[in-house]
Amino acid sequence: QTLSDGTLKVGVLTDLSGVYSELAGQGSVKAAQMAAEDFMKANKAYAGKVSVIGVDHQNKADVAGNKAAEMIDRSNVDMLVDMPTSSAALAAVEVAKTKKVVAMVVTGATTALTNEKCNRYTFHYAYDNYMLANGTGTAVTKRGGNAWYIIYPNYAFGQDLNRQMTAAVQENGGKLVTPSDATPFPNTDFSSYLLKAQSLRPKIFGTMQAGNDLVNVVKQYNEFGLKKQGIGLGIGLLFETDVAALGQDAFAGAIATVPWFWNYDARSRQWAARFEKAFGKKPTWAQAGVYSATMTYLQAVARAKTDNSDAVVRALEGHSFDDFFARHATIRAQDHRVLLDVHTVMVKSRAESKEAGDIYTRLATIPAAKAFMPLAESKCRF
Amino acid sequence: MSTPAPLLDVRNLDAYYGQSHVLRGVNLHVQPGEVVSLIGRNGAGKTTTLKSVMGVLRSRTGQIRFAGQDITRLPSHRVAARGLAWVPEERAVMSTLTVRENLELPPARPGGWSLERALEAFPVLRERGHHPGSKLSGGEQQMLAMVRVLRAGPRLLLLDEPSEGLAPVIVRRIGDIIESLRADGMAVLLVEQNLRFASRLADRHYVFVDGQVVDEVARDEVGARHGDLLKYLSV
Amino acid sequence: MGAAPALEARGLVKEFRGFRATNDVNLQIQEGEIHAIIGPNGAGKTTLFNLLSGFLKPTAGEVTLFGQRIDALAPHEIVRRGLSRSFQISSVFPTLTVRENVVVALQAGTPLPHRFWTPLSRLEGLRDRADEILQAVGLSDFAGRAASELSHGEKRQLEIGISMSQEPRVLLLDEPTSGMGSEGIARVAALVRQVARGRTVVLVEHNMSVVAELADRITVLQYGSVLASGRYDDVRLDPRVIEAYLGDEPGEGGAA
Amino acid sequence: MNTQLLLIQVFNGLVNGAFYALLSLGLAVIFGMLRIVNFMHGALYMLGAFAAFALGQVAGLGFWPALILAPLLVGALGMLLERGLLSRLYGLDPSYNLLLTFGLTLLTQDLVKQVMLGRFEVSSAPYTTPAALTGVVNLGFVVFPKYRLFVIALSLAVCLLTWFVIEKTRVGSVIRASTENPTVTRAFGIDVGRWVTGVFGVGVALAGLAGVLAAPIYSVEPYMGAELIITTFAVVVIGGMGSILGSVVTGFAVGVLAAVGAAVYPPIANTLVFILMALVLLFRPSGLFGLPEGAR
Amino acid sequence: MTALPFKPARTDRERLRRAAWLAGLGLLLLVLPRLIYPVLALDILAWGLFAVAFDLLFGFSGLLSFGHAAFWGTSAYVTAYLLSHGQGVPAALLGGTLSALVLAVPIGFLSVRSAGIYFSMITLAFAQMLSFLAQQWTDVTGGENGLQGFARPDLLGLDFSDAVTRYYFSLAVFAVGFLLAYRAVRSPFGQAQQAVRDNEPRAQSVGYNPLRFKFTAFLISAALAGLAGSLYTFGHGVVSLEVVNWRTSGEVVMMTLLGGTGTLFGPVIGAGLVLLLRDILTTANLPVGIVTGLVFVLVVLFFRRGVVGTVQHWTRGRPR
Ligand SMILES: Nc1ncnc2c1ncn2[C@@H]1O[C@H](COP(=O)(O)OP(=O)(O)OP(=O)(O)O)[C@@H](O)[C@H]1O
Ligand SMILES: Nc1ncnc2c1ncn2[C@@H]1O[C@H](COP(=O)(O)OP(=O)(O)OP(=O)(O)O)[C@@H](O)[C@H]1O
Ligand SMILES: [Mg+2]
Ligand SMILES: [Mg+2]
Repeated sequence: QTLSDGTLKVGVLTDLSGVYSELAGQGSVKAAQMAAEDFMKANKAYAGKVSVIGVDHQNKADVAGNKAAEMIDRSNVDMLVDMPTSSAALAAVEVAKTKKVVAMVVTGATTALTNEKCNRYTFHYAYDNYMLANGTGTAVTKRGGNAWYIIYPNYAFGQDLNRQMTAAVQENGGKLVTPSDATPFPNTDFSSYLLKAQSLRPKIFGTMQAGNDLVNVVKQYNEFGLKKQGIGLGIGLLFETDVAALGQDAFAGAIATVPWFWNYDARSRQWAARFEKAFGKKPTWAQAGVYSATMTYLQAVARAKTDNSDAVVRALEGHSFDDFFARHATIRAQDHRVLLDVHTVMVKSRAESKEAGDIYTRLATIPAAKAFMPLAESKCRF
Repeated sequence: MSTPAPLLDVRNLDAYYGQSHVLRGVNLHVQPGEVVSLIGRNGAGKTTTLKSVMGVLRSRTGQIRFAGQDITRLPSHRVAARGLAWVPEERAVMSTLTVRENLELPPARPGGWSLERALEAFPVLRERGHHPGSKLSGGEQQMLAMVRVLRAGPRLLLLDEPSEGLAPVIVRRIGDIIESLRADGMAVLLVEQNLRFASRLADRHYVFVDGQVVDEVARDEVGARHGDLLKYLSV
Repeated sequence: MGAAPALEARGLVKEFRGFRATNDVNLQIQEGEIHAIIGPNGAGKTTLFNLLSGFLKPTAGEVTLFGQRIDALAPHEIVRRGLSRSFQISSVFPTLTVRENVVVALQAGTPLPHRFWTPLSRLEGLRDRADEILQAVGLSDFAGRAASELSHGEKRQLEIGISMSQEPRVLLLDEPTSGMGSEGIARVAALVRQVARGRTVVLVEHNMSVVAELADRITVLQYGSVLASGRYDDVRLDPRVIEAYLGDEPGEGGAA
Repeated sequence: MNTQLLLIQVFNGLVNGAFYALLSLGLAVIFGMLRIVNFMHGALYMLGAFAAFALGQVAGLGFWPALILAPLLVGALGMLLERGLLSRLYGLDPSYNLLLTFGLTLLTQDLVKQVMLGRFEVSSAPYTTPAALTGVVNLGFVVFPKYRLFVIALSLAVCLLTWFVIEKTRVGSVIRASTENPTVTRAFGIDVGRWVTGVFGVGVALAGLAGVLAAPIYSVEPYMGAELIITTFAVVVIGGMGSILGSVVTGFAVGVLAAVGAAVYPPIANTLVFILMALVLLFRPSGLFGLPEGAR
Repeated sequence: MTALPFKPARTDRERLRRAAWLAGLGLLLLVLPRLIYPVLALDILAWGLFAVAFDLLFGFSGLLSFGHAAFWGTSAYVTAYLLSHGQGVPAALLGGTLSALVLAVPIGFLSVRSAGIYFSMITLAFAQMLSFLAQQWTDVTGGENGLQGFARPDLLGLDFSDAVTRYYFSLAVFAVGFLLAYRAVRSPFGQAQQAVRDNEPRAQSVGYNPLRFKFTAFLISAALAGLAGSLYTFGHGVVSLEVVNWRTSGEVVMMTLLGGTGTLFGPVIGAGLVLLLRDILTTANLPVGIVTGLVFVLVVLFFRRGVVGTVQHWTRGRPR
């Protein structure tokens, strides 16, 4: 084994203070540390050689770029991981590209990472827009939710999500009762769309909003009593933290797609328990994803027997594996999309949950091969 | 013959603006019902004296007693509550308030002028009642500033150049008002440039030069010492 | 027909929400004249000045400066045509030093202020001129002080200094001697006399001795209208003027 | 656009307008009288919402007690801030007030976030409509949530009351005088400091009230006031600073206009307020109800 | 205004002091990339110039713009656009600067007619408008994905992929911008500016057109902010919505204040301090908002003169 400077250093570039700090944040750093320890335990040759640093990019693209460069130049980081928010992720992978360092984006969602902005050293783990919309659109429509009214925030992420969702609904025999409506972003008041939904009576009210906008939509969905009128809720992007922010009951019955949740099965539970013991909170899927991504990278180094990025990338490309997070996973060589099984879930009401943090009922699992954008559609050219 | 206790007694007053030392050891007093004037060239320290008494200028040393009590340390709203009122030289008519609101601004106290009486004194203020203060002419502002504080019924009135910018007829009216206030038992400490006006009203004059009281002239001496006074006022 | 008057107002009217502060004022001021405007408080003197100097737009009527209409111009444009004014309530630049107050006024008449690449040293000449002006208004000792630190009377002096530094062809002074002691009044009177050589001065004054001493002609305003106009000695005896303005004891107003 | 849709948007707009009105009224009271630009207003709105939540969690109080108590708490906090911090800046350029409250905004937002995370493990607060006001009313042309109608009515009432107290009593003139010339006002025997504190408290309490009212319908999170305050600033500029009533009228009017505008041409929704502002400024630099030039 | 007005150097001693400041600052900037990470040093230059531009308006005209991000951001985007469309670095910098200047014409026209806080709010609102626009106009701005990975073609043999090279090139540009600001302040124009700020009607009555002065100052300031914005893009190779966010406007205010309003040197130092603080916070695990907010509050309450202002205050003795 040859390590350029005798050590392997993982840089967790994340949001330690802003809106994504609950989703990722310190928990991501912890998860990466766990991965490093587990790896060293399993690979004695690397004992004492793997370390993790966590850096706050403050949700600013420029800081993300700067810190990525500085971590690489000054702290000799060999790999970057996590990177919430699209602009920060894109800025960081751009730097990683020029410095030839492997970057594994877990919490950044933009499909640009495996399309027009893809590069040889960047991998997209966990989720992306396509997978979210495709999963929910397919699952819900197949379950009979075949008449949709969709609203989406009018910015790139929302437009993208709307496009994918519409396609998914239509491919599965569903229809839109009216063309989707773009809502301002950010926005607090969604009453006019909810009133419109009230009069259109679709089976599913699809919301592509994220974060606070989503919380607003759902709050007002309940206020306007749409659920009582039999209009279901399909959500483009749902984090565990959103459910916590509004309370489970407000979301009860809503359907979304997630890459992972902690009580999916025994393997997941086992890891989640370890994480909770170490960190004090249940893991989010983002944190679990950071563990998995870090581990995947480290194992690639072990296989390649070097930390030379080109060699590691070769070891990663086409690699198939299966861990508690990434089921039936393959790393697509052509665009570096990490393919894994994803799950369509329905939020449980408080009464339905059996234990603390038990918020999802799994409706379906979409196999890795079908969950993500087909290679044929990818615009990625290395 | 024993003089009654002074209403206002200022001892050894020194005052500062930042580092510049403006008043040096000023001593003066005002008896109840007395009209006293401060005269002196521009920049001699007359206004500063009034501000110091009122507690508006805080950086000062010495002692200021009013009706036998030490008011040196009091904030100006407490000074006002004791029965002092001040009409500043820049008049300070509130531009965002109408004339009427301006008049009703100081808290009315027993013995103070009624709104009616104030409007009676200067009928033009009634006509302009709903105009914003800033739109009054210079002289109108002067009239307003003067009657405004009378609502609080002060025992001592500090007047800074009340005749400034007023037409001769109005100057005379102001003089009459001061006379009538005196008749009501109010004392007045008056700053004036207009010596003729001051000498008609004041019982005594303090002459200020460079922040010090250099002379005191009683009413009956004014005629004899007219020359001296003029000398103090010009170079 | 001689040359156009230095300053002329024709049918000037100013209404404030239905209230006529200036009511059909006609005024002709000849070049080189010292003209005093007197009148009771609130007669509309300052309003008239505001109309003449462009700070207010007349409701009706016109103003001409050496035959040219100026009533539609902004104040700074009127200044450039040679008419400058002082304010009844002192208006100075508080954070600038006394000298800079004057320098700023002096350089306004030059193209300098619009060149942001010109070094400040180009102002040296103006600084000397400023010192002369400060000498004339009696503020030499205060040149380096911030204007906000002046006493009331001192500010009045600076006010005049600023207005004079424009070297205007027509100078409007609004109560130049108010707030000044006898020394200041004498100085201002002398100054006005000196300035008036070859220039036109219009002043509002309540100090009758100053008016008597300086004015070639006077105009009396009342309720926004011209009550009387003419030589001081004639107007002084006009019973209407005595009643409205002077009161029955002539000479009461003004300083000692 | 048909009349029904128009009517619906008017109602939606009135709800938004109710919040604009309460907030811009608070801002106008504080600015118009104290010359303080309270950038913190949005953060205090947020605190109002969180106070309602906290009162429920900690003291078990429901919506109705919170509706009274939360604004009082926020008002009290505002008075403390005014006494302790803002009062140190009087006599300086008003910009410093803006800057101070800007800093306080950053501070408060993250402080709330940390406290929430520490105590409840989420930074947002779940809050639901009070039982008495859940459900919808059939207005004929539309089925509208009861609670929203309540918001419109209450905020209208509070705005009018505030306006009445300030414009029709001596309160207004004392405060304006204190702002314009504190030295002389004090010398009249008026304890300026106390008045200023009181008025600041009232203005801020209005923000707190808006916050409580918002809690059941909007996401309660630490940054909920950040964008809103900027829109409210625009509303205040449109209305002009001169008139208390103006801020209320403008608040509601802008709410309605923005809602109708957004329905006509959706992409404009977020910028409409600012476009309105630019237009108003072009024709009336001092705002619709502001005092015209020269009132300084 | 409590900002220390920029006094023209009257005595030799003051001239000397000024020269010392200039030399000190210059020296510091020359060695900066050796002291800290070069990309951070690049940031300090860009933000420093931005703060100087802001100070030109606030410190010297008394106009507190709370929307300067509009100019900085617009220029940043335009520069990125030009670079990614094959333009060279000089053309991109110039284009960015010009775009800010052009934008400043309507915004300035509408806003300088208002004073004080009104002005702040109006500029804030305009910037907000622009920020919504940037969000929607994804073709040019990349929306929330931002722009990155555009070329920075070599110029006269300078290889701009090297951060240190970029730094020294930027330093030259910075120097030009700074000197322009310096000149503008220490000129009759600067003094007239101060007069207008002090007392507008009086300034008008001696013959100044206040609007024209404020407008000119606004344009100069906006153009410099634009130049700074394009330096930022050039330095980073990244542009995101953050550049037009109101927080950016707030940040530049803080930098200026911290360094010393109306001192021109101060804002550069303030920018340095804020960026260093921000950099420390990336690894310090402290809540960013609380720390920055606290710094802001403390500076306003106890340290209004800022770093340079305070030092000047000491060395000069009594103010004025
Ligand atoms: N902007 C305005 N709005 C309403 N009324 C005004 C305005 N300006 C002046 N006035 C009124 O017009 C009248 C004339 O005012 P002006 O200031 O011209 O008087 P003046 O002759 O200069 O008096 P003084 O000698 O007291 O200075 C006054 O009664 C004043 O109240
Ligand atoms: N705010 C201030 N800061 C510094 N110095 C001041 C300030 N106000 C006044 N002074 C100075 O204090 C001295 C006394 O001023 P004061 O105002 O008491 O004079 P005054 O006798 O009232 O003169 P005037 O007749 O001109 O009003 C003057 O030399 C003046 O320059
Ligand atoms: Mg005085
Ligand atoms: Mg007048």
